[in-house]
Amino acid sequence: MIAQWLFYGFATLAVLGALGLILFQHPMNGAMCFIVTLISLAGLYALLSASLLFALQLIVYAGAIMSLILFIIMFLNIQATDLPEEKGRWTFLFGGILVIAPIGLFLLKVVKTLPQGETSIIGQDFGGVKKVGMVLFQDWLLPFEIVSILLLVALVGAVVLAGKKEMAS
Amino acid sequence: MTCDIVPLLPLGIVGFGAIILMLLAAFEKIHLEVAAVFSMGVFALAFVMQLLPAGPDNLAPYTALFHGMLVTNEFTKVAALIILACGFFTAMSSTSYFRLNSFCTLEFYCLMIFATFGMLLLTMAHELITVFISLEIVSLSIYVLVGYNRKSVTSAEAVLKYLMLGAFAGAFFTMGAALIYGAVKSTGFEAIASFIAAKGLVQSPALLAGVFFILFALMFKIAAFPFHAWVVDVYDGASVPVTGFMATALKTAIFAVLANFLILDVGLKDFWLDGLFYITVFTLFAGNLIAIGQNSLKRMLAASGIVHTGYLLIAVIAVSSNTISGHIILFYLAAYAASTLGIFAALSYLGGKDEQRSTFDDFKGLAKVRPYSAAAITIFLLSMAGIPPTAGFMGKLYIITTAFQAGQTTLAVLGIVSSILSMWYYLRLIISMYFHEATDPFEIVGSPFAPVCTLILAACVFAISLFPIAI
Amino acid sequence: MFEHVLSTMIFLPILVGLVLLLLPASQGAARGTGLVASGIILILGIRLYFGFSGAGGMEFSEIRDLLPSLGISYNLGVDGISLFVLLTGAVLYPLVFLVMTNQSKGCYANLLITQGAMAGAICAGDLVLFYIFWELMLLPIFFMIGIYGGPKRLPATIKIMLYTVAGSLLMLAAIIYLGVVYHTQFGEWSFSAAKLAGLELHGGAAVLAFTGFMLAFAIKIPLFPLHTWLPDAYTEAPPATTFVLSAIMAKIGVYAVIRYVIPTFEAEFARYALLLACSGVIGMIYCGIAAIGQKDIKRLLAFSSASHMGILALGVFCMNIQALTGTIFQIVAHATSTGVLFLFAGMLEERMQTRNIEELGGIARQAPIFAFFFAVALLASVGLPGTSGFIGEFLIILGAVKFHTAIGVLAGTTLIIGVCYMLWMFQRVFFEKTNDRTAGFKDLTGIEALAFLPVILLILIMGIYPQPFIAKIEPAAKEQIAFVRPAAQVANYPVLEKGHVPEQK
Amino acid sequence: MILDYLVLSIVLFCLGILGVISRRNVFTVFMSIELMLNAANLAFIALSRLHESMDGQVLAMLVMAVAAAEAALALAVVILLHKHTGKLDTNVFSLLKG
Amino acid sequence: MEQSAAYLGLIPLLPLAGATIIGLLHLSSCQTCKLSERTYGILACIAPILTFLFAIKVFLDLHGLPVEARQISYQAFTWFKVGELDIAMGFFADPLSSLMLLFVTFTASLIHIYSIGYMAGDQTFGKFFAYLNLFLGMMLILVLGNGPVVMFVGWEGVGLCSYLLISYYSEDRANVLAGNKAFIVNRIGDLGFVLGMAFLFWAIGGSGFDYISLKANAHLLSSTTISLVCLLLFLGATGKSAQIPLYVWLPDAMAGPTPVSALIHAATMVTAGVYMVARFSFLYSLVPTVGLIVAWTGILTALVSAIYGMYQDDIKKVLAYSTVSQLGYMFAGVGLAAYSAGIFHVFTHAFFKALLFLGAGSVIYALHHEQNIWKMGGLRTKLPITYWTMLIGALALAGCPPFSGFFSKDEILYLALATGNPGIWLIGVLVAGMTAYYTFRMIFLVFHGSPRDQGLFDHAHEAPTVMTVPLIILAVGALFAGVLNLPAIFGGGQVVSHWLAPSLAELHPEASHETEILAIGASVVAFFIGITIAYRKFGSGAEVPVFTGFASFAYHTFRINELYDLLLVRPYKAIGSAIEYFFEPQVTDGPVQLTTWFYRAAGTVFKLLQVGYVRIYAIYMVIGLSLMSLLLSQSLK
Repeated sequence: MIAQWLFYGFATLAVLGALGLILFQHPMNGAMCFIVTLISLAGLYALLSASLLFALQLIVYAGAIMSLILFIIMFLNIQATDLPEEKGRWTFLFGGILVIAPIGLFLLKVVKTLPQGETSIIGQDFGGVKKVGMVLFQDWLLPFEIVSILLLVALVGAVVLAGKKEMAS
Repeated sequence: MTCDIVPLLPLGIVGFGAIILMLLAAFEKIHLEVAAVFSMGVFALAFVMQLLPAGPDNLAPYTALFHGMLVTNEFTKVAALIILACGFFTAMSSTSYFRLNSFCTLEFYCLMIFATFGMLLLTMAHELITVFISLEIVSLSIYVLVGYNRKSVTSAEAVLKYLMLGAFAGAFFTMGAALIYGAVKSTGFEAIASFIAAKGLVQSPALLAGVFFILFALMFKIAAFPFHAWVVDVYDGASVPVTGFMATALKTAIFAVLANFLILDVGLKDFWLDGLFYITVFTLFAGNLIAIGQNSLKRMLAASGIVHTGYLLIAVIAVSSNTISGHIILFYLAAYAASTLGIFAALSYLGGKDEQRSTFDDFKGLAKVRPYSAAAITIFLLSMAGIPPTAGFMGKLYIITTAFQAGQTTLAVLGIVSSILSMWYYLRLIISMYFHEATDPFEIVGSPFAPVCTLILAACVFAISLFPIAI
Repeated sequence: MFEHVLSTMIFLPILVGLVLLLLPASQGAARGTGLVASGIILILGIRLYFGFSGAGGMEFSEIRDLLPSLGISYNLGVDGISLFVLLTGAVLYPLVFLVMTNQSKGCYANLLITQGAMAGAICAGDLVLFYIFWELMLLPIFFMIGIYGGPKRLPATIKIMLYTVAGSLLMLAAIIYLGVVYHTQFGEWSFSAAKLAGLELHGGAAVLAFTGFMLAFAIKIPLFPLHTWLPDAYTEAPPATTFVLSAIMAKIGVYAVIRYVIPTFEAEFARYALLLACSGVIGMIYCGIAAIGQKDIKRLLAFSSASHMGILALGVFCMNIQALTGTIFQIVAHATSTGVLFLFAGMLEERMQTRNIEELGGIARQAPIFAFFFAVALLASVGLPGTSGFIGEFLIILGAVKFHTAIGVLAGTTLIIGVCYMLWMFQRVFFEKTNDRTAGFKDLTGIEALAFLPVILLILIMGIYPQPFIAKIEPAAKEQIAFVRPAAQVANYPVLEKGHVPEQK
Repeated sequence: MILDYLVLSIVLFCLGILGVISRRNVFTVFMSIELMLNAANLAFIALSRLHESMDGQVLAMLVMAVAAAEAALALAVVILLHKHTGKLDTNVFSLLKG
Repeated sequence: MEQSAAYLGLIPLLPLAGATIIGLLHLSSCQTCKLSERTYGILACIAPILTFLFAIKVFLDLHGLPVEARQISYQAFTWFKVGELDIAMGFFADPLSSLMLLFVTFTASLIHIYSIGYMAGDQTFGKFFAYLNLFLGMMLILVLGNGPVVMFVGWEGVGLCSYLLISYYSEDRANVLAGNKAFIVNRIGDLGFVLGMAFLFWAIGGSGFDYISLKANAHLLSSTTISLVCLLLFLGATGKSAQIPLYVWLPDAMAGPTPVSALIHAATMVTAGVYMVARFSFLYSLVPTVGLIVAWTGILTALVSAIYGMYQDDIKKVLAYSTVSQLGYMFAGVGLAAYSAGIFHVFTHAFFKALLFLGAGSVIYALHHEQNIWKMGGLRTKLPITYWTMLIGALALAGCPPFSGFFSKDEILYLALATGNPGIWLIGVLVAGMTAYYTFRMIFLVFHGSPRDQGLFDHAHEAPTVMTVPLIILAVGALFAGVLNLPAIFGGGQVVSHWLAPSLAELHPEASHETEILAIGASVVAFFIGITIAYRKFGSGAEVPVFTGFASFAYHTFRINELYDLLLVRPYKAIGSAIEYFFEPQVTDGPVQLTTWFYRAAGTVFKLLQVGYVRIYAIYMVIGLSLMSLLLSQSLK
């Protein structure tokens, strides 16, 4: 039962955070809300017996990525005048809801057809570092390897795009 | 085990090449053209390696290690050849371009090779997350390439549009993969195929929805209607060699995935026929209608790229795994790649400093001053328009034949109609080049690479059309 | 060399043309090369004529596989029909190089390419091959009009190109459709015209495919109301191009209907023959009347050409041996007469710097030989007995009367309509008083006169003693008619029965 | 029960889409995309729990890595854009059109 | 049965060869050395004279044959043969064609000779004779052709030659226009001829399309077919022989040199229609109704043109209308199935009309190309030979007994009465009187009275011998030709009719002597009335009249030309311009332009959709996705 209540709590937080993200004018506020969402999600992962992912979500997402984003927001020193006016924001929001509704309803219809299952915590280190690590390095070696290439590309790319390196004249 | 290495050799060469170049980039003394030649060498070597006999069909190298996430066969092999050739010619023509436009650094080639690496992976990938990661490798490299000219606002705008929409579509891809995982309990193509064979697609809405989202992401990348709007702006904002590379190599890679996913391995196609039909028709016409209004060559070519996507989609709809196989798609891709790259190669040395010549009017009278270049461009345009005896004609012949054979008469006829419509803007450039007096001297500065490249590609246009006759 | 005579006739000019395009050459050298090349073709053509047995069926065939996976073959051959269309080009082409001295190098090269492509389209026995040549012959025309044409050439070029490409691409769809149907019916791929003729086609798809073919050819011929590209293109094109367009290329449209449409779509052809024949007749009258409203000599000739093409096309749709033979004969006859007229108009334009009929006059007095030749060609074009034009027109009208009385009667009006504008034009250009402009007109030189003489003689010979030609045409025409006759009877289309000829008592 | 998680995932996903199409602020847009990826991750993990296989978790991990890479690049682009105009408005960047 | 005679082919070939040789000589020498007129003249006269000799040979050969077998033919080569259509280039002579042949070559020879004098000093002397020879050659093909198609060659050929010769003085636009008119009007008739041939062919032509086979198979035809064919052929005849409604070209044809007029009116061209109807007598005799149409058309033409003739002031126009009028008689004759009478009138008419035209030419020559009779007068003394010969011609034309015209015309009028067509007869008599009036009006005005233009008169002089000799010969012919067919009532044997009988399918109506006498009497009375009025008014000089009312209307030929212009020519040209300026750019090209416009407009719309805002692009994508998911969820159920 506690898990149930926890789920609802986290879910509400996550949705509120997401709403905050898309409603707040200033990205800083949005980012803070988004962090709430991310942390709630981490909680949900824990509820789903994904302990490693719980940790990663907190460290990588809420920690690394979000602090990067926040850092950049601060770094750019965004003033209110830099922000877009977004006068028609509400029109777009409600229009957007109308447009998105079919997609959401379709997805809901779809997931209802999936088999139901319990969410109680599974023991035996399910979702733990060791087991997930075994799966990752045995079954998913190739994706894991190429992710490294991806990160390399991102690295080089970020350097090229944002770097201070003088351009060859 | 020994022969497993052969099909992966090109991949390895390209990967290593990229990393070596990345390391070399640290040394400031290395000249740009050296890097260009180096990357041409990498592509050429990989190309040659790719030609080596690769053993049995549908070989999954290192199955124990990779769990069948990579599969090579004749189809992937040819697709890889096209991609490598595109890379080679882009590198070749870019040297002239960067004589005139000075924003390049060594990382440019490095990223290009990385992108090629991703594309090669894409052709072989047989698992959704592998596809996703490969796609991201390709996309990320190309995002950077698009925005490479940091001084240019349009370039930045292009990368913004591409990155934002690309990531948006990528999110759908992951959601789709999640849904498929939910339905099938796996994301491997083989598992999906056997799941469908056992249960049927309609019985599992989650799978259906997952495939739907994944198709959307792929359709976005090939710019099918209504996901095409970005392509014109992005092509316009990117520098000429990048545009050429994107238009050809990337399209080839995505179509390889599409073919693998829809037809060859998973056999999902039949359910989507109706939907694809409408998408194809709209893609054909939207592309044409956008193209006629354009004044800029790059935008026109981008829009015509949408039309070619339409043709390729006809082929995707029409080919079935048991008859003529996916080679029609590849043939058309090769034909299209040769002509598109050719035009971009020509643009890269005719465009002038900072791409000052970009509209139809800027090329008025080119034939009077540079007859050979104009002739080559004409050949490329005619090939794109599908006029015999160019490669484009053979490609269209194959596609229309297959469409008729598959009973898609309407689609075949609409394809032809769109071909008629496309004459309008292809002819417009020819008319500009030939039927007006020259006002611009069209002086050529830069290395002879790009002109030579143009010439080779012009020859390729005919060679590709003669290729099926030769064998 | 002679076993590959057709290939030679196709590829020699194309290659020479391409080489000329690629290499820097002076205008004179280009003209000389063209003359030599077309001369060789002419010699080959004459040998072809005398080597042709005329027994019916294809001769000088060359067949080899081109693309076995789709059954596309390199299939050439001539029969009594194609022989004459082919020879028309071969005979007339050297004239262009002899007479048109002021064209530029590119124009000569393009002319050669066109010649080869046209020969290919005429000889092709494989539909895909035919399509390739068909498109190929348009390209040089496009460039010639666009680069070397008159002041309003741009719209004219775009129009002709889009119009004809639209037609031919739809034909491509139809061709491929036929190939696929053949594959499903016989289990093998083939695009050979002879094999496709054996297809059983039914229903709406067959009609659509038929439409695809007919559109392409109707645009090229051009049949009313698809002729609107013609006046502009003919007027704006350089003289040599106009000549090629009117004298040879338009005929290939008619020829292609006979060669490719009749055998394959016998039922559809029989069903729509009446409609198409009406279109031919209406076009003849419409363009004929339009010609009288013209002030530009080339435009007048363009409309006249369109008018005659209406009659020519009509001959095909009448589906009897007289009309069909007449059509094929008329293809040659009209090519020679109109060709000469356009060449002369081109010479007038070159020498007088005007095409306005009102600004000319009295040339007969200045240049009697020129006027005489012009008159002969003109008379042939209005179908005066004793010239080549009569035989064809007479046979077509005869056939048309059998096909449908009303159409026959209307077709007969060509006798009147043609003569009206032609005489009016002749009067304004050649008669009346000379003015400052025409006073300087020089008559044909000896060489020019000698160059035209064979064609003029041909016009007369074909009028006076046409039987040798007809004897070679008739067997082939019979073969084509044989396709239609059973179809028309079996399907019980009211076509052959409907010949409103007074029945015998 | 799993359904609840999936529904939440869908809600978040749709909110992400909404963010992308209704906002002009570059940061918000990129974070909305991250939100969508997170929604997908939630689905992965929920389904992993459903199937009681850890593949889903691994997949989520890989997606996270990709998201990180993407974020890095996105931020680089933001910096680039900011350098050019000092604005974060996507509508400012509409030089290429027509 | 038939005799083959290769020389038949030679007859048309000779003038054609002559034309070719002269033409080539002319063309090759026109720039540099001019050949002398004498050379051309001699060259030109060889062919007609030789053909005349051949014509005599034909006649003799035929004469030597038994009456029923009087046919000789020669088939040169297969002209064209397609399916059942088998046309030979063949020539054929029977009594009818031999008679035609005789007088055609005879008058043509004389006209050739005369032309040497008349055309002296012309710039393009050679060209003229080339045309003349060609004209003769075409006429001979027309006469000798063994079937309708070969006849059509000559038929169109004479049309062409008339065009060339009428517009001979091509510097003047009016002349060329006259030539155009002749050709075009003839072409209208030719359409009838061609269609007639086509119908005939599809009815019975399959088993041979020459006269002999057609005649043999004519019984297979239904009467509707025959009527149709005959009417169509008659349309051809009206064009060639200048009958209502296609006579308008003939008066304008006077624009050509006078010998040409003589050639057209006397020997060639206009008689072709009558000849053709006679040639097809085996068809016309089967459908009397059509014959009546022909006859009435003829006699009305005769009446109308006689009215015109009374008011003309151009000497050649008077003669031209008289020709039209006489042709009307001929058609009345052949229409009433009195073919031999019609042909006989052709025969006599050839003499006197050639004579009159050549005489008129002589006058014009003398007066330096003055053709207005109101500027002449009193020329009797200056041009005696011309006067006397023309007088003979005029008397013959006016039908004064015993001149040739009297007999031939009277024969027709008698037969009109005999076949029970008093209307035709009555008009015929009236026209006879009018003929006498306008003929002698001309004679009086030209030769009698006092000179009206002293300057012209003073310079007038008689023509050279080369011109007067033909006049005299023709005068003899005009005087005595009638004797050949003297009817029984005058004790004659109707030689011509009997000679022609095997060729023609003639009806021989029985009529009483009283009828015959009545006919003769009426004609004679009419003649005298006509000549008397003419003498009263013009015998001793008259002033230029001012035409008012009906006279003005008739002087302007009932404004028929203007009417045709208004009804046919102007609408035709107007439609031509309308097509060029309205239909072609707006209507026929309309769908094309509309398509292009639509295409461009759609292009603009799509261009506008490319707004450039990335968010909007995302919205497009989402809308697309949303619609598709809507459809998908429908299909899920």
